[in-house]
Amino acid sequence: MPSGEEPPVTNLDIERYRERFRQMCRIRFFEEEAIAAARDKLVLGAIHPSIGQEAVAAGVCGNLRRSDIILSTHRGHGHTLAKGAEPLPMMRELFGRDGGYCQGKGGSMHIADFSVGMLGANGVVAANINIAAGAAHAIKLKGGDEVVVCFFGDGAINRGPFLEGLNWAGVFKLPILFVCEDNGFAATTRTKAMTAGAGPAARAEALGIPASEVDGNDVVSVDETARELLDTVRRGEPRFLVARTYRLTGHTSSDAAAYRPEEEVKERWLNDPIENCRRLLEAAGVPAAELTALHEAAAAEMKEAHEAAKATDWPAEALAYADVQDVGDPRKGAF
Amino acid sequence: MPSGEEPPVTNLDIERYRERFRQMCRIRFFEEEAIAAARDKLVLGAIHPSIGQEAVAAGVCGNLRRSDIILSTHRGHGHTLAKGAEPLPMMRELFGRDGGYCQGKGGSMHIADFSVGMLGANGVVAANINIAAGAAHAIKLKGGDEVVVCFFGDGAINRGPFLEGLNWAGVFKLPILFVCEDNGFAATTRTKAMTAGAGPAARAEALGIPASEVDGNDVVSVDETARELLDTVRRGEPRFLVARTYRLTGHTSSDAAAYRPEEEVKERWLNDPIENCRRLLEAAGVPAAELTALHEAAAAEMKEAHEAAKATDWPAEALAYADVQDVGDPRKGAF
Amino acid sequence: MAVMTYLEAGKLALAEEMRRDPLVWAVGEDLGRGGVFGQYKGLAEEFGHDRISDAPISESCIMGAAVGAAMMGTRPVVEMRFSDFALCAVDELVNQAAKARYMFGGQTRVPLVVREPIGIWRSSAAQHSQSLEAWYAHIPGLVVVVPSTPADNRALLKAAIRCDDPVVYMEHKNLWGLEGEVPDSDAGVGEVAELGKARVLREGADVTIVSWSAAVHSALAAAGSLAGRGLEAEVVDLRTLWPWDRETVMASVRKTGRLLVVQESVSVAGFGAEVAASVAETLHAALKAPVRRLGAPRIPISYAPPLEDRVRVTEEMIVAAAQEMAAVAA
Amino acid sequence: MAVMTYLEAGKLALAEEMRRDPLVWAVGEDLGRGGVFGQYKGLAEEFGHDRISDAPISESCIMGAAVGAAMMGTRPVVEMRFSDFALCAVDELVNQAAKARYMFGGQTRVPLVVREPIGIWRSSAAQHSQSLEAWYAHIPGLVVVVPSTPADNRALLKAAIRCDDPVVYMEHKNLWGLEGEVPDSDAGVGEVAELGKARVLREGADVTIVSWSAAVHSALAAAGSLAGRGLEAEVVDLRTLWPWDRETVMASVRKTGRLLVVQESVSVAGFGAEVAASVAETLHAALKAPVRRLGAPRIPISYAPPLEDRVRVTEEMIVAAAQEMAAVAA
Ligand SMILES: Cc1ncc(C[n+]2csc(CCOP(=O)(O)OP(=O)(O)O)c2C)c(N)n1
Ligand SMILES: Cc1ncc(C[n+]2csc(CCOP(=O)(O)OP(=O)(O)O)c2C)c(N)n1
Ligand SMILES: [Mg+2]
Ligand SMILES: [Mg+2]
Repeated sequence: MPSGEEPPVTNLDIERYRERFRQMCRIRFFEEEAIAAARDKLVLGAIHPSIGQEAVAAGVCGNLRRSDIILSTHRGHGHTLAKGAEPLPMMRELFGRDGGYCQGKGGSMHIADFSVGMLGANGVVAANINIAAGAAHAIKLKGGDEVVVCFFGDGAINRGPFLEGLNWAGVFKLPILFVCEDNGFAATTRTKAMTAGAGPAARAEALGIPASEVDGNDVVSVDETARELLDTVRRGEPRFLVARTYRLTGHTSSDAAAYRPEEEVKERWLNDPIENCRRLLEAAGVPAAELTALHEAAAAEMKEAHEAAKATDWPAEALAYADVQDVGDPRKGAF
Repeated sequence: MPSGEEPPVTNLDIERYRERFRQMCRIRFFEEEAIAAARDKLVLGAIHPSIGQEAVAAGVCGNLRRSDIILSTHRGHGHTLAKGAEPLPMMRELFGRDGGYCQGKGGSMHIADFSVGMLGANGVVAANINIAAGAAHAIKLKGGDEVVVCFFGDGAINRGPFLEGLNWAGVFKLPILFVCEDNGFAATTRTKAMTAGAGPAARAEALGIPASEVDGNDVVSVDETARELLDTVRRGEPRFLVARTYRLTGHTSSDAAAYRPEEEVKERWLNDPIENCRRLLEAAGVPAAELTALHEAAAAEMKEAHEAAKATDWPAEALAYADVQDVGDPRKGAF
Repeated sequence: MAVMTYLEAGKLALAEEMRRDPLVWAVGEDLGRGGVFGQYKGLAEEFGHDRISDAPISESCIMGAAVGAAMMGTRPVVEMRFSDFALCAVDELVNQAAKARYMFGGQTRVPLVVREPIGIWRSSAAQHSQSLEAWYAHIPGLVVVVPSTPADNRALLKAAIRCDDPVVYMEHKNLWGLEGEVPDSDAGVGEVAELGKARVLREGADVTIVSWSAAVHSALAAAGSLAGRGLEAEVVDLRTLWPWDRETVMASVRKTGRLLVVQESVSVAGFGAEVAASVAETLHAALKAPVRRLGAPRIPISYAPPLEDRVRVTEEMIVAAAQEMAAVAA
Repeated sequence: MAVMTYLEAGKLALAEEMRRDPLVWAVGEDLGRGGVFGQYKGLAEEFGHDRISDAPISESCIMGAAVGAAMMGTRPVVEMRFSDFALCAVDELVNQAAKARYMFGGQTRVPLVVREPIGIWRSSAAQHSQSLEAWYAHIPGLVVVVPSTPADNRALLKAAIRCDDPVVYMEHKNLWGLEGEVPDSDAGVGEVAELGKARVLREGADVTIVSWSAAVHSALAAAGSLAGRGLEAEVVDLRTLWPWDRETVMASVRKTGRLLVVQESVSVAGFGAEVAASVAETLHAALKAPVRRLGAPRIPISYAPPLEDRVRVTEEMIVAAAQEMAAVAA
């Protein structure tokens, strides 16, 4: 909703979307700090910013309970924050520092916070789909009422696990919501060029999973659709959501994305989901200053995480040998 | 078409379907001989008879040129014969004898005759789908006008390569016909129970490959549909064919198939594709005696293959070390 | 003690563990009707189809879903049918199951058991006969178990199911019908094995034969023949390849001064290389003869018996190798 | 001679082979825009998008399609991006590509090259850093190539493309930027390597260091340090692991009496075990010290440098090991 001329929105749940706005700002600033830190070589491995896609993470995860589960991708900072993870241990993980969520062993592509049901980013495209199906399978076996949300990109729909995992969810009637973040690109390639057929939703439907599509840059649409779908999912039926969005930065923080025209990117910046939400809230009567304050608070929070992470030590070297396995533990010298 | 009361068919291409009838009889008797030989322990590994499914092999392959390519499955004797392979080297392969198509190295699940474009059965369900896509890719790269036919079962549609291979064929616009032989079973499991969504055709369509469905026990339907589809395929567009059929015997020659009711099987025997075709030809005026003669000739041909294979020696032991690889050839002692 | 087959012992182990722990479940193609070799026959009747679960032909998802289900606190036993088909699920096993606990800094564990029947068996040819245990021994995070007897198939499978690490559990297809004594359920000993302990199956002073899985039986037969020729072989069944019992092997070789590794799998870069190299590194000065490996040549496995037989390590080959090794010192 | 990087040398090799043989083509994700490391930059412009082909994120199909396309007479070069992702395509490589010629009784060949960038590089962590060359060396039918220098990346890649067998071609990510002299196209020698020939990079009488891929450079550096301490190390770069050049290694160890294998990959069941075991089997009596391996501990690769570093074999470790080995004889 890039235009500024909407009629005043009256029935918008202001509390709800103020919170979503705040969440999106947090995600944005977390990643901007991370990109800056990557430039300073504080972040070590590759990071994949989700700048421009924040409404999907915020819109979907806002509907989840702490006990619900998500599985994410290489582009997972937004999902992780929105599910309730703390920025400082996240940033420490990106910096490879002590107190990082994975003790510095994982980095951005393997970030996880099991305490809030975030079961991991993944360095292998689409691998999380089968794992998510299994997590939902376990919930069903144990008779719980939690749900699983599995995020993946439009490029992931060309890998076998997409078919296998969705079929599995359909066959076993599992409480899982698949969320395809369709940002039009898989690394440097326009996904459409390498994708036959009508796309993710059609594939899901053919696999027996009803699919919905939303404007992924409109946090209200994402939120409302996800809420509805998750109600169904919680009753034990898998569902599929396609969120059309755009990756405003490069594939990684060091990718200038020269493979797409500048005008395209410029135009897409006019559809920034955070600004869309700000306009909506303003139109609904929220004072601009209040939103600016939220925005600034988010910026400050993430700056602080950056600084604090930077000030943290490396993990103890001995950790390299910890948590490999119990039986045949390498610390027992059996190698 | 199990009923015997069809009106006399007048415009049936008698030559054509007499040939298909003959081919189906050959397949049937080849497999009956192989089953008998398996009972006598002459056939060594597992064999998967296609009894009841012959119309698919005969109907599709009857439309192919010698230079066209097929890829088959563990249940591939019918495809292989219908593509033009000889029964004796096939039987020898099943017996593990000298002069078998693979020199006794492959057996039933790896039978191949590259000289007629039969690029192999496969012991891994669905693995042939990607290989077939690649074969078609090579044809396109070389600018040939051959087509590729890839056979697989209804169980194969739940493996990742189904998605990846079909998407590949669609993206690169390859000359390939996918043929799904839907016999209702994957080993001892009713495929439906483990398959979500509307089935193979819907999945193919979602992947951008137009799909047709036929009665796979009616050789005329199979033949006519395949002919039409293959015309399109030869112009460089992938197509998908689902042939609904039934596996009249067990999954392997040693499977009594106790997991399905006797009545179901009995009823299905009334829809034997060979008898269906016989009735059609008789109704079109072909003398019963002529058909019986074709039937008996096929029986005799396969009996002879059986006897001749039995009388053949084992392959020379030295062959065990041949055709592994050129560089690092184990015969050069480098192990 | 009861006499039962290797297959029955495996089934008993699974049933006992499923009775003990409601979070144990099994999943794989055709399990509801007993599995491809009958290893699950009757279990769906006792435990229901949710816990003895059929699966689509989706090896990636069987393995990947097991990873997710294990991280969520259940204990899946995954059936791969033939170890060869596990090659359709290597990302799930190696990049996910094996690494999750470590990558996530110890936040989770992946207590799953992957049953992967291995080995040469009845003309099954190149895609249904492989033994790739060496691969998994090479992967940090995995435990690798290779039982050779009915008693071990019970005791090791129970241990594997109780293990909190991902375990690659390789039964040998040619052993399904092997009968042997298995301790009773209330025996209290021998019921659950300690993973990582080899077993000396036969003592001897002249040469140590280290083996695992089906090859153990050829090694034992060869030891019998050797005894008739005045050579006492000590036969060590490794039972698990990761961890492998260096202490037992080293103690034996320290005594005999000779190491012969006998494996069914391809010798080149096989697990026997690890054992032989480790012994050579550790006990060089104590060796009376060079270490030696017997294994398959680096060729795929054929269908026709005369060709298939060319990859087999036979009793005669073991006897001959041991005799040659003894002759070095003589 | 021209000076160029390892990356450029690989690109040159591919371009030259594509010019020579119209049936050579490359396929992988993002190749049209140069590939993930830029190894294909500019090639689509010269050869078109059919021959420098993009691919969907479908590793199984990239590999499987290459098998079919190879059987149909083309010569695909498959790009797997990171060798870790090739784990999504193991059935296609191991059950199909490696076995097709044999299983089908010699009716076909599968001349494909799988490029699998390996190794520890810039905090890439557990799923982007593995070196599993030992796996492929264990699989009959496969050729395994592990170049360590720009000149070799040209000469070996050209040889791999001309080879009629499936070749697993493992470039090391940490070597992309390494510069070195590469023979000119019309030099006539050194342009196309003979697969299976090791190279002695440095001669020495006291200890043989066998290595491959990036570890070769640590071995060379260590040899330099050792020379300063009066120990002459002979450094052998295997260059290919299957076939591996037993003759060159044995000749060297026969001379030095000491073998130290240096590998980046996990030591347990790594390819170093094959080399060490083979030398111990063959040259036991000629050894002045036990064979020895250096490799990574059996732990996944971490992200944080201090943890990541714990799996690295350093120059210092090599020096120390060689000195200890020399001390045995002293
Ligand atoms: C199996 C596998 N293949 C390739 C890659 C390399 N890779 C990382 S991200 C990416 C693009 C993924 O595109 P998409 O799924 O659309 O997610 P997005 O990056 O757009 O969020 C690729 C190809 C990988 N990580 N895993
Ligand atoms: C990847 C893989 N998984 C499992 C098997 C074992 N298997 C062989 S045939 C078969 C059933 C295949 O069913 P379908 O594709 O419908 O073919 P059909 O046997 O009915 O002709 C199974 C599960 C296999 N060969 N490969
Ligand atoms: Mg995308
Ligand atoms: Mg079927």
